[in-house]
Amino acid sequence: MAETFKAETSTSMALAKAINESLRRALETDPKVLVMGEDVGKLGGVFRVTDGLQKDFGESRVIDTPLAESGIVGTAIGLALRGYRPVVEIQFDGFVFPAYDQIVTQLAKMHARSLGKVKMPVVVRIPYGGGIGAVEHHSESPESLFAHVAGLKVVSPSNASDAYWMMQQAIQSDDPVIFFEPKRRYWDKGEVNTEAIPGELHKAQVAREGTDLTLAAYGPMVKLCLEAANAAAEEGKSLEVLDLRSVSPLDFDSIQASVEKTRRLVVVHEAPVFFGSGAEIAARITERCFYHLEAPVLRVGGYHAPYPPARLEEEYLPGLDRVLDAVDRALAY
Amino acid sequence: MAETFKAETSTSMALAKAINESLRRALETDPKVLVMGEDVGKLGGVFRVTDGLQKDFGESRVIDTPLAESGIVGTAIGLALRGYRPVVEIQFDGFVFPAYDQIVTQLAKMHARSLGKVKMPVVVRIPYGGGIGAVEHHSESPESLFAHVAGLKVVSPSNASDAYWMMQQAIQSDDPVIFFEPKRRYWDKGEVNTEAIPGELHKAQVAREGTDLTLAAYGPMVKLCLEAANAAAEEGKSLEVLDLRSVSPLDFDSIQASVEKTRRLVVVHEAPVFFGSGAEIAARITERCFYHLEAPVLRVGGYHAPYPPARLEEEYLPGLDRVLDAVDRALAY
Amino acid sequence: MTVESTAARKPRRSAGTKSTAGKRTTARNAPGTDPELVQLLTPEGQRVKNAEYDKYVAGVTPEELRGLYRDMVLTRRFDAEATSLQRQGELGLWASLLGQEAAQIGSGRALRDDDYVFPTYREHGVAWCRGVDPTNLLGMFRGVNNGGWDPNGNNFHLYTIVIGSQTLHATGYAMGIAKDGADSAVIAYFGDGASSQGDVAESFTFSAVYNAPVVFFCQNNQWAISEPTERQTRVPLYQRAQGFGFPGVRVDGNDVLACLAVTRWALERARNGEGPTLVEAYTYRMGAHTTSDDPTKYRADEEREAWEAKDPILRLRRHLETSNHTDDGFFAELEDESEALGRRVREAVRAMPDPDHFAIFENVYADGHALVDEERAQFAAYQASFADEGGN
Amino acid sequence: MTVESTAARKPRRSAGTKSTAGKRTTARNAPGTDPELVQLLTPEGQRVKNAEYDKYVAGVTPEELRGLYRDMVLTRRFDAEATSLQRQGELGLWASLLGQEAAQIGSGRALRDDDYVFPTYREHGVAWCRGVDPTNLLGMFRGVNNGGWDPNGNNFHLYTIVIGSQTLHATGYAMGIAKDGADSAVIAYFGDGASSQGDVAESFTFSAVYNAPVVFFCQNNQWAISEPTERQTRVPLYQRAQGFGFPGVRVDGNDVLACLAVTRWALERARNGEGPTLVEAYTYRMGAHTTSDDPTKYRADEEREAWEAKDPILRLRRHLETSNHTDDGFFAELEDESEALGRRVREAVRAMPDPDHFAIFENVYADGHALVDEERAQFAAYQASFADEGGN
Ligand SMILES: Cc1ncc(C[n+]2csc(CCOP(=O)(O)OP(=O)(O)O)c2C)c(N)n1
Ligand SMILES: Cc1ncc(C[n+]2csc(CCOP(=O)(O)OP(=O)(O)O)c2C)c(N)n1
Ligand SMILES: [Mg+2]
Ligand SMILES: [Mg+2]
Repeated sequence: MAETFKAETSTSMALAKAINESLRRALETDPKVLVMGEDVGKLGGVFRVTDGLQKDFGESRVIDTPLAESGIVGTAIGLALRGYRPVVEIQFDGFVFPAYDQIVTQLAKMHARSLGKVKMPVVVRIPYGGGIGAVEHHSESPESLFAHVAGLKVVSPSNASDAYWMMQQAIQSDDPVIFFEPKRRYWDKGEVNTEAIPGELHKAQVAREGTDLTLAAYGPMVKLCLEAANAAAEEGKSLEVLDLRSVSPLDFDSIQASVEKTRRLVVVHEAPVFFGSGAEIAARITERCFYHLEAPVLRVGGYHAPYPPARLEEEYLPGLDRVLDAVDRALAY
Repeated sequence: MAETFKAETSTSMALAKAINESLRRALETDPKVLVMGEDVGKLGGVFRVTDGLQKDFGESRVIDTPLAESGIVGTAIGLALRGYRPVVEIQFDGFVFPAYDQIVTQLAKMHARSLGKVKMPVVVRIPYGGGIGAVEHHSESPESLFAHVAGLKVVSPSNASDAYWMMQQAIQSDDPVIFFEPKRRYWDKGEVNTEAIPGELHKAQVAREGTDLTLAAYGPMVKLCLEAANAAAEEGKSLEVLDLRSVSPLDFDSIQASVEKTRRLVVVHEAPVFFGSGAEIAARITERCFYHLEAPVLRVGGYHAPYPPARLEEEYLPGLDRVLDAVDRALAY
Repeated sequence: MTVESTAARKPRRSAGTKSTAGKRTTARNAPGTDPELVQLLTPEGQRVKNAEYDKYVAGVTPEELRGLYRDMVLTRRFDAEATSLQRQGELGLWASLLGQEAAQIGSGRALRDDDYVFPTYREHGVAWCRGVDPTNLLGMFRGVNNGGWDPNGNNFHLYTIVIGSQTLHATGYAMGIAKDGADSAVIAYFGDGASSQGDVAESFTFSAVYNAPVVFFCQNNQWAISEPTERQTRVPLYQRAQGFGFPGVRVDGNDVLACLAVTRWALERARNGEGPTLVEAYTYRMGAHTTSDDPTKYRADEEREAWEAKDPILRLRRHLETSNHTDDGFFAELEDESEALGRRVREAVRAMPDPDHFAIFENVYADGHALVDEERAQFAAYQASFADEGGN
Repeated sequence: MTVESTAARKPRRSAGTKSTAGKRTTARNAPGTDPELVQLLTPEGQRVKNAEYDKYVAGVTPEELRGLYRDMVLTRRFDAEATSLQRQGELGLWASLLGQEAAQIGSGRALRDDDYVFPTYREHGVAWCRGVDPTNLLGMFRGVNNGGWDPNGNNFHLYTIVIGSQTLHATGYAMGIAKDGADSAVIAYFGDGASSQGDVAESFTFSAVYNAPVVFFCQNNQWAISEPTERQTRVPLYQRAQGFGFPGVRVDGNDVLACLAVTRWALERARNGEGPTLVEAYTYRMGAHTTSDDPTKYRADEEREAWEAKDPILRLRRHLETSNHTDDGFFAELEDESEALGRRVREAVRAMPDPDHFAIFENVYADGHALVDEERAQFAAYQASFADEGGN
């Protein structure tokens, strides 16, 4: 829901608060929904996303877990087998890897392995991305490593309204959903209409219309792309911004539709470019739009290097100038 | 070394045996080299790749480990810090994930984290890929999940000679190398010249010259591509086959040189196409060769589905017809 | 100024790997000689008293004993049939339970219907106890599916191949039982090799902290493929539990009665809200790891021979015979039943159809996925292109 | 026919999470009241006898005691300076060791130069003992590097943030020592929270099986961010070791002398080829988890106040004073030295330059990587394009 609603039921709230409200609603609506993770209880999570939930729903619904990510996801799988719908929190992007085996070999494959007999309605929440001046392992964007794995769905909202509704939909999904939360946008406010009927979870949305080039992004980079489109508009360039929202599946139809109009595409993400989402988008869109593209699909993202120390992250992360540079290069073809 | 040498020092041996000989040579040459893993000792590994090594080099050089992959890689890191050069075996592709955290957050990043003070000469051997009629988790191709991670090098030989020499080079490298062994080619024989001076580890090699289209592959798919090129030749089509050998780094220069000549590229791998190596190759080659390509880069690979039960793997894996179908589609542009 | 270490230099140690070599006997105490091993039937079939565990089998009738015997015999017959089907090329692989029948039947028969089982890939005997049709177990070994039965049909989860993973699923499931306020329990099977996996330790931690009603049932069959148990631990495995805050016990895994008793005790603890228990069933893998394995590479025949004397089926047969609980008719009928089972399994496997090609794309997701739809359609078109060429 | 379970239905359990609530006192025995807690100095500074461990500190001179005191005071001063530098915006984050000085100095001073340390992110006191320049520790918290010192310079590995990972590195390093036939030892630090990680359990398994000369030093500071130790275990953590086949001991982590003695004992075991040891230093995190944390959300002030009475520095000061091991001059000089250290650190941090932008591409690989070269070149061209616009 890139467009915001100003209905009676609409409130302005920060993205983190929108997720908090969405979790609250799920806990209220469905007694099978659980929230689990390190420090999600009294502390309310290190970003306060689960603030107040344990107080209101008790320790058996909002569960502080031992410090072991494989254990968190592994027991969530067991709880799902018992009929629960766990929403687990991984404290930071860089700490999902101890759980990677359970996610890839068990969570992702259980439905297929059981020939559909067993459902895996587990949401794995991961605050991700950089720009917050953190120490190592606290700023990564590992979405590629999940999108490549069949059986998982991977989404990332860019704004408060989407955060609220996509979380509702992720929890309702009978498939495991890796829910990447753009941590540097946690404090960004937006209108959330808790009555609006949301769009499909895996559909991209046009965040801004344009005619000369398409910028495709998701999560934290959507805001940057909107800023780039603003800046470009001052130079007389009309950029369309597509908020992809979902990384698996990718909404190629929407990207294709946009590219058939603009004929140029730049994909922006924080994750390293090498084997990143941009590669998959470029490959498939080039195949679909071979005769439409005036320029190769260009990619702006992280370098093939470990996420750098905080004082270098501005250089590492895509910024306004780097996006505009890619736009210029694409337009120069 | 796609070309084979028939020197005095050249012997015909199976790919698995070539790795065995290469490990033996490394153990003989450098007292710091260790071989570690589950069942690598008396049994010689489930594929006999380490056959006889423990007998000849003893239990303190060729080490049967507890059944814990994170422990295997984690202790190998510690051994490397102490000056050893461990070559660890992961028994099958699908069992690398318990070690994924140690590989991604520690092994890959230690050199950068220490500002170069600490080297990580660890080789992680992974028999990978399908086609052997195995049960679940024994036929996967997870190379994308390593190539995306900076700090790792990822290679895969396609023939016995390369297996021998690339292993020598991987062990000599001061960087961690994920060494994917094409398990279904373990029994394929080839000439190995143990005196030949090998080419660079991360350079692609032209396995067959051609003019109409380039087939790019690595590991188990090179043989298939050579077969496809043979079949196509009978129909009068001249296909160039590029054995990439290295997935990180990818030798884009060699691919580009080939594509500038043939103007068409099809990438073949067993791994799922979605977020696979083909995506990265397609994206970057399209950018580099935008005005040279007569057709979009096409990809042939696994589907976005868990590796299927053995009786379906023929349909799942790229086969001769699927490669030729892609060739026809590319030539039809 | 620093405080100097008082630890004086000592003679250099030999390489670390050697120092555990002498442990072999410690970890491999033969059953019966270990005072900590719970045993109710000696290898000769004699019933020995046990103050703690006798009460758990006090009510076992001769008929029930014959039932346990029948379970073990049929399980072994099924297992042998599967091994020979593999040799005939009908299966790609088989993981035999030969020698572990008592551990599996004893524990499996301790369960209630509402309990839930998380097996490894070798729990064919437990599956039998749960009422899973044995031919269902063969699908994954034949390569037609990755485990096709409905786990909720018999509260018997799918086989798990990634070593140790299922212990966490079991723990989570047990946490769910506790949340539901039910008094069911969960049993998680794993091997001696699996005990080294981090996941197993984490399942111990989670189950202890949440006091989850789960029984960890470790079949220590002395080998993890080619590695003896000393490569995994230098003390008996049942002792692992106490450091996590729950009891562990070692039972003679070739004694079906002892396995039944100890598992009942552990399940009772679970039902009473006393949390997890670790049971180490001390047994032996009489065959190869799987049909792909060659144990002559790594273990001596004598070891196997020594264990043959402790055979779980022979032991109960001797007990039945010396107790006059059976007549010849029983054994003869069972022989016939065995043969019939073998035949049924053989026929069922041979009749097992290959899956439809489109099965690749089925069940990847519960709610669908655009890419899977796209690839299915491409696959269909590609398949059709051959049909066109061939048929039209 | 099946054997029916004898376990009768029992009243329903309450939800699992509640049942451990009552364990709080067990796991949080106050130091001094636990018979299993090794203590050599009472909170009042009185030296108490200990038959087993006295010999490890028998030779400690008054000068050495003053040295330990000085180490703790200077470490605390450094830590306080770092906290205030964070408040001033000079650091992005700081993880304070406040309250854990005795555990770190006691264990750190037990080490020989050729021993090797694997710290978490909070071992500033151990770093001090190793002679690592404290300003080096601040680089990663300032965001100029991810841990810039040479681990081999002082045999002090880089800080590890992924909880538990370093225990495996320590084990591997210790396996290497054993292979080399050296008699050095390794010490691996980790927290109470970390004890739940699978990696830590695997390091216990590997070190036991290979009999590696490693001391696992767990600072149980009662909290893992907001979670009390009961969320990680329901029995004291030192007991974890025995199930892996090596001894564990709980030491008063606020008693520097006891920490010194127990660590020396454990190191001696390692040097003698007796393998791993687990030391649980029972202590308290007096401050927030890090400067980003707000402990008022989850813990009561009274708890902190109770622990203040057991302050490690105060305790040794009382001992020094009642033993007449010091004069006023010592404390005054130390005060000056502290201030000087604070000043030096402050100035060093403020002078710490931002890294060169190209540092992003440095050291990603030891032997280079074509893509890194390509991206570095693109980055250079991109940077240069601004220079052109601005400067030319
Ligand atoms: C994570 C993982 N690593 C390795 C393997 C390969 N593997 C299959 S069975 C096995 C040995 C298991 O030994 P144990 O746990 O004792 O069980 P057993 O086979 O004796 O019943 C190994 C190493 C695997 N399946 N999963
Ligand atoms: C794998 C992993 N998960 C989560 C975190 C986030 N985290 C950082 S410190 C911490 C608590 C650690 O507690 P403990 O081990 O007791 O050490 P202490 O901080 O008390 O010294 C957590 C959860 C992390 N760093 N690594
Ligand atoms: Mg075993
Ligand atoms: Mg702690």
